Amino acid sequence: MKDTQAYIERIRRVSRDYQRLELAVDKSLSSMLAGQAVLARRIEKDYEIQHWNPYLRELWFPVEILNSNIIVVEVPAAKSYQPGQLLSLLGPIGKPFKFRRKLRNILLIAYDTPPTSLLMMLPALLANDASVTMVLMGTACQYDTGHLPEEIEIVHAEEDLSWQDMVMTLGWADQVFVLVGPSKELANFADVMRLVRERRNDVPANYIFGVFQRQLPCAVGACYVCMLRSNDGSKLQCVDGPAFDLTSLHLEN
Amino acid sequence: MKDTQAYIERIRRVSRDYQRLELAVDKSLSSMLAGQAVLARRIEKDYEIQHWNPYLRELWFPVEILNSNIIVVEVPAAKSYQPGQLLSLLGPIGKPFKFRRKLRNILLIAYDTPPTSLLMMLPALLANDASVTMVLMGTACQYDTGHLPEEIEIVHAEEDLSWQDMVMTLGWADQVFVLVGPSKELANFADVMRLVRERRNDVPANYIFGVFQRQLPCAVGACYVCMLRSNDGSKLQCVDGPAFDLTSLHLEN
Amino acid sequence: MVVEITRPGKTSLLLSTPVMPAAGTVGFGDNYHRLVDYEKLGAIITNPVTIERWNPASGTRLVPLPGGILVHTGLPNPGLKRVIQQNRRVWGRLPIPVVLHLAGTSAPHMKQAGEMIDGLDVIAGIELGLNDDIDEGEAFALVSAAAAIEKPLLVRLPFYEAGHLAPAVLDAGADALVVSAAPRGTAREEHTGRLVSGRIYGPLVKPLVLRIVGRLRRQVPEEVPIIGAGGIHSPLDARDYIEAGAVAVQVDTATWAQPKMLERIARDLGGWIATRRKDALMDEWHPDMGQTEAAQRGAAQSGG
Amino acid sequence: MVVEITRPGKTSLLLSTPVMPAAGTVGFGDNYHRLVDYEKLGAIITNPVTIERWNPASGTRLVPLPGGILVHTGLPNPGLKRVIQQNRRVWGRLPIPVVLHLAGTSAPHMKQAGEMIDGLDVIAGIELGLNDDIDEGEAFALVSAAAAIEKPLLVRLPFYEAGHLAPAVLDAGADALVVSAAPRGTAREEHTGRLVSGRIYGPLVKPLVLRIVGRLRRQVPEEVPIIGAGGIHSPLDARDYIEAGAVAVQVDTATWAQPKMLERIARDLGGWIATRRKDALMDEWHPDMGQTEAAQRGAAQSGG
Ligand SMILES: Cc1cc2nc3c(=O)[nH]c(=O)nc-3n(C[C@H](O)[C@H](O)[C@H](O)COP(=O)(O)OP(=O)(O)OC[C@H]3O[C@@H](n4cnc5c(N)ncnc54)[C@H](O)[C@@H]3O)c2cc1C
Ligand SMILES: Cc1cc2nc3c(=O)[nH]c(=O)nc-3n(C[C@H](O)[C@H](O)[C@H](O)COP(=O)(O)OP(=O)(O)OC[C@H]3O[C@@H](n4cnc5c(N)ncnc54)[C@H](O)[C@@H]3O)c2cc1C
Ligand SMILES: Cc1cc2nc3c(=O)[nH]c(=O)nc-3n(C[C@H](O)[C@H](O)[C@H](O)COP(=O)(O)O)c2cc1C
Ligand SMILES: Cc1cc2nc3c(=O)[nH]c(=O)nc-3n(C[C@H](O)[C@H](O)[C@H](O)COP(=O)(O)O)c2cc1C
Ligand code: FES
Ligand code: FES
Repeated sequence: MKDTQAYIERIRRVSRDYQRLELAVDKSLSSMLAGQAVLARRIEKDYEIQHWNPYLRELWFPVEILNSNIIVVEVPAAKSYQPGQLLSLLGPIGKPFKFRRKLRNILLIAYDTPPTSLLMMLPALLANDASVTMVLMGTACQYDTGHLPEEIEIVHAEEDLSWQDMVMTLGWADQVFVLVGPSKELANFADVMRLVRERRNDVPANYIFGVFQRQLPCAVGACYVCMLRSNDGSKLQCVDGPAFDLTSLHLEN
Repeated sequence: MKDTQAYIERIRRVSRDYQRLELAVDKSLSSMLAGQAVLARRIEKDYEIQHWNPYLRELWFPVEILNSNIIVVEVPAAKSYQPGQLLSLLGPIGKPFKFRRKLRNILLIAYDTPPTSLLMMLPALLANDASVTMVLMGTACQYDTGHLPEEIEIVHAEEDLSWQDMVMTLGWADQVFVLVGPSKELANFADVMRLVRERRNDVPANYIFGVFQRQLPCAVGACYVCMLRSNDGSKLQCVDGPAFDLTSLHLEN
Repeated sequence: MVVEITRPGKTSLLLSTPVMPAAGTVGFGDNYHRLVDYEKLGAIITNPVTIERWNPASGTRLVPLPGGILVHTGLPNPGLKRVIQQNRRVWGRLPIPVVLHLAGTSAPHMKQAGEMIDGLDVIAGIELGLNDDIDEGEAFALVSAAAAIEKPLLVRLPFYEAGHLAPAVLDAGADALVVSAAPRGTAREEHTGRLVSGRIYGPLVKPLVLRIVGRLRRQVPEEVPIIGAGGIHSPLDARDYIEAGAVAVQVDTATWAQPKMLERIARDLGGWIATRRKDALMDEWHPDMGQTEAAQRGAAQSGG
Repeated sequence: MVVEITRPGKTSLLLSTPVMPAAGTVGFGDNYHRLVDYEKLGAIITNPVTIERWNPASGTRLVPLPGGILVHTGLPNPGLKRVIQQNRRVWGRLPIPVVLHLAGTSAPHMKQAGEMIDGLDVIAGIELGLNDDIDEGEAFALVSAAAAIEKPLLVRLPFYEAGHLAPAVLDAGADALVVSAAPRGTAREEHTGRLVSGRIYGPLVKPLVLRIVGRLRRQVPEEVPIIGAGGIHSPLDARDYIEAGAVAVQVDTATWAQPKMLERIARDLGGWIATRRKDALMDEWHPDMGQTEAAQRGAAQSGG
C-alpha cells in the first residue's frame, strides 16, 4: 500500500452510461490483481485538497492494466472529469481474488450494482480458456454490456432473481463471485444464497464468494468501519477482502 | 435584485494574471452601472449546489457590459473555469457610483487590490472626455495594466504611498475613488486620507470616496455583516455602498 | 395545512407552513421580498432586538471556513422602540405572522419590552434568545419576565446547554422551544491573523443539532412544541428535523448562500413543491422554480 | 524538542513532537506504518479498548455528510487481554510512546485494567474516554479508579460536557485533559432511510472545539496540560490549538482522508517541515514530501 499521485491521461466513453479513465500511475500500482482496488481523491495543482466534500475517497476497482504505468477504471459518464486532473491514490487495497487451480466455468453475479468491480479478472480468465457467465440482477440489468468481451455469456435475471438454465449454470460453475450494491449488501447476499441453496444440494466451501465494495474510510484495518463477522471471527473488507466465502459469513445483521 | 441563472459563454486571457469571463446573463443584469456588483456561485447541471465550499458567493464587479445579455468580469487566471459552467447570480447589488455633473479629471486609487472593481466606469468616462489617472499602491503595483484603455494615465506609487506630481494630481482631480483590499480596509482608507489631508488644505464632501469590496453574506441588508459607521449613522455596503464619502466615514477600528 | 407551534393555552401561534427563517438571517422587515415569496413561509423571525441600541461589533465579523462560516455581528440594532417605528408598517403588510426576536438581556428589559409590544397586533409572538453562559436560575428569571408579555413565547436555547436549560425554561412559561441557537466557535481570520469568536454556520451543524432535538423530544413533555434550527440546507434536512420530533423548522444561513432555498424548503414542507413534469427538459424546469413559473412554462410548452 | 503533556509529579509523559493520532483513527498497532513515518509523531493513541470483548455495531457504521462523516463502529475490540497479547511486540518496536485508550466503562474495570497494565513497560500512558452521558460523580469515581493505575493518565472529555466535567476529572487525578471527543450527532443514512446516531467528523468541528479549548484553558489551572483534538485538517489548524493554549494536538479522521496529513502536521509542529527550495519546480516538490524524499530530489537535481 502506498500513497501516490496520478493523473487522468485519457478519457474514453465506453457505453451510454459509463466512461473509462486511463490513469497514469506510480508503477507500484501496475502489479495490481483482480480484486484489489485503490482509494482515489481529486487533488489540485498544489497537491492540496481544495474542499472536503466528498470527505472520503472513492473506491475504484481497476478494470484493466494497460502497461507498467497505466491503469483503467470505469466510472459513470454522468460525472465530469478532465484529462490532466491530478489524483491522490491509496493502494493497492485488499487481497486478490483466489481462483481454483483448474477453473473451467466461472459464474459472476452482479446484483443491484454495475459489474465493474468484477471486470478486471476477465482477460486472464479468457486467456486461460475459462468460460464466463455473467448474471445481472435487479438494477444491474440496466448495465449496457456492449463493450465487454464477446466471449462472455450475459444473462439478465428475472424480477424473482431466477434465470433460464439456472440450475444448470449453478451446477456447472466451479466458482461463483457475487457482487452487490451498497444499499442492502448483507440482505442481497442472503437472497442469492437462498437461491443457490434451493438449487444445489450442497454448497461447498470456497465455491461462492461475496464481493464487498463498501466505502472504506481508512483502508488499512484501523477504523473498523468495514468489519464483518464470520465463522472464523471478525474480518475486514479492506485487509482480508473484498471477497469472502459466503458459506462462512454471518449475513443476518 | 434578482436571483438568476447564467453561464460562462467565453473565456479570454487578458494579462499574465487575469482572465475575463463573458457571462450570458438574464437581461435584468444588462442595465447594471459602474459600482454595482453581482454575487456569484457555480452550480451544476441540475441547478444544485454540489458542495458548500466556498460557502458564500463571490462578489464580482463587472468590468464591461457587451450587450443586453453579456456581462464581463475579470478574475484571476490561476482559477480554472470552463465555458458552459452554470452560475447562480444575485444582483444587481448596491448603488451606482455618483459622478459630478461636470467631471473633467478623475483620480482612481487602488491600494493592495487589483483595480478591477473600478474598471467598469472607464468607457463612459473616456467617451465623455474626462481624463483619468489611476494610481496603483502597495500590492496593486503588481497589476499588469496592458489591457486597459491607452487614454488612462497609470501611476505606480512609491513604498511610502507618494507619487510624482502628487499634489498636482490631487488638486486637479474633481473626484477621487479609492479602492482597498480586504485585509486592512479601514486602515488603508485612513492611510490615503492622511496622505490627501497632508497635500490639500480642505477635503470637501463628495470629493473622495472609499469603495468597499467586502464579502457580502446576504447582500440585501439583512445580516449586518457589512455595516459601517458614519456621521450619518450606520451604513450598509450592500445597500448604501459600495462607495462612501471618506470624509464622513468612521475609519478608526 | 395549519401547524400550531406553541403549547395549547394562553394565546397560541398558528402557521400555515412549518418553515421560517432563523433570527438574524433575514433582517427586521422584508429585506428578502424580491427574492423569496413570503406567502410561502410560515412566519418571519426578526433579527435580534434589544431595548437599548446595540452597535455593530468592531473588528472581524465574518470568517470563511471549510464548508461554513463564522459570523460575529454583535447583533446591531437601533433599540426596540426604533425597530418598531421603522418596521411596523412593513409588518402589517406581510402576509404571515411576525415573531420578534428579543435578545435575553435582563428581566427589567423584558418588562420594558412588554410595555412596548403588548398592544401591538402586528407582532404575533416573541422569540427570546438566551445567552450562551446563562445558568438555570438566570434563565428561569428571564423567561418568567418574558412570559408576562401577552404574546406566545418561543425560547431559543443555546447549543451546548439546551438539555440543561430546557426544564427551567419550560417551568418559567415558555410556549415552545427553538433548538438551538448556532453553536459558538473560534476561528483564525486570515487577514489579521487573529483568533476570533462567533457563531458557526454550515451543513455540518445539522447532524449535531438534530441529535439534540431528538434527545430533547424524548426529554420534555409531548405537548411542548420543538422548533428545529441548525444547519438546514435542503428540504431533506428540514424533513429530518420533523422526523426527529420538531413541529417546525428555522432555516439559517442557507438563505444567504442560496436565497431561493428558504422558499424551496417552505414549499416542500408546505406541500407546494413545483413538481417536474415527467417529460420536462432540463432547461424547462429547475428545483428553485415556483408554482407560477412552472405554470407559465407549462402553458408556453403546451401552446408551442 | 521535548513536550511534557502531563502534570508534573507522578510519572510524566514526554513527547518529542506535540502531535499524535486520536483514539480510534489508526488502529491498535502500527496499521499506518507504510503510509506514515511513526518517528515523526509524538505518540500513538490506540483504538479504544474495553476489558470484555466488544462486537462491532450492527447496521450503518458510516454516513457521508457534506464536508464530513458520521461514524458509529461500536468500538469493536477483542478485550484488553487479547489486545495486549496481539500488539505488545509491535508496541515494543514502535519508536514512540504508546498510549492505551481505555473506554471508561466502570471503576472495577479500571482496577482490572491496572492489574494487566501496571508492569507493562510498552504502555507509556493511559487515555481514558468518558461516555457522553456521564455525570460529575460518576466521572470522579471512574477517573479516581483509573488514576490508581501506575501510568500517566490523560482523560478525554465529551464534547458537550467538557466544561462541566473538567473540575471533577482533575480533582480525581487526571494528569492531562484531552479536549474533546468527537461530538455525537444524528444523520439520515441514504440507503436505509433511517436516522442513525454516531460521532461527527469534519473540518467544521474545529472552530467548535477550538473555542472549548480556549475557554477551558482560562478555566483550569495553568499547570494542567490540555491536548487539543477536533477537526484538525492542516498544520494551521493544529497551530491554532497551540495558540489557544493546548500543549499538543490529536489529529482525527483527516488521517483517513489524506494519510500523509498526519505526518505533515507532525513535521510542521515538530520543526521537520520539508521546505520548498526557492527554485524548485512544481513537480519537484509537494507539501507531503518528507525530508528523505526532499533530500533525494535535491541531490538528483544538483547531480543532473
Ligand atoms: C447591556 C449590554 C450591552 C451589550 N452591547 C453589545 C453591543 O453593542 N455589541 C456587542 O457585540 N455585544 C454587546 N453585548 C454582548 C457582550 O458584549 C458579549 O456577549 C460578550 O462580549 C462576548 O461573549 P461571547 O458570548 O462572545 O463569549 P465567547 O464566545 O466565549 O468568547 C469570550 C472571549 O474569549 C475569546 N476566546 C474564546 N475562545 C478563544 C480561544 N480558543 N482562543 C482565544 N480566545 C478565545 C473570545 O474572542 C472572546 O473575547 C452587550 C451585552 C450587554 C449586557
Ligand atoms: C458492558 C457494556 C458493553 C457494551 N458493549 C457494546 C458493544 O459491544 N457494542 C456497542 O456498540 N456498544 C456497546 N456498549 C455501549 C452502548 O451500547 C452505547 O453507549 C449506547 O447504546 C448508545 O448510546 P449513544 O451514546 O449512542 O447515545 P445517543 O447518541 O444519544 O443515542 C441514543 C439513541 O437515540 C437515538 N437517537 C438519537 N438522536 C435521535 C434523533 N434525533 N432522532 C431519532 N433517534 C435518535 C440513537 O439512534 C440511539 O439509539 C456497551 C456498553 C456497556 C456498558
Ligand atoms: C446579557 C446578554 C444577553 C444575550 N442575549 C442574547 C440573545 O438573546 N440572543 C443571542 O443570539 N445572543 C445573545 N447574547 C450574546 C451576545 O449578543 C453576543 O455578543 C452576540 O451573540 C455576538 O454577536 P454574534 O451572535 O453575531 O456573534 C447575549 C449576551 C449577553 C451578554
Ligand atoms: C459505560 C460506557 C462507557 C463508554 N466509554 C466510552 C469511551 O471511553 N470512549 C468512547 O469513545 N466512547 C465511550 N462510550 C460510548 C460507547 O462506546 C458508544 O457506544 C460508542 O462510542 C459508539 O461507537 P462510536 O463511537 O463508533 O459511535 C461509552 C459508553 C458506555 C455505555
Ligand atoms: S476501512 Fe478502516 S478498517 Fe477497513
Ligand atoms: S451583506 Fe448582509 S447586510 Fe450587507
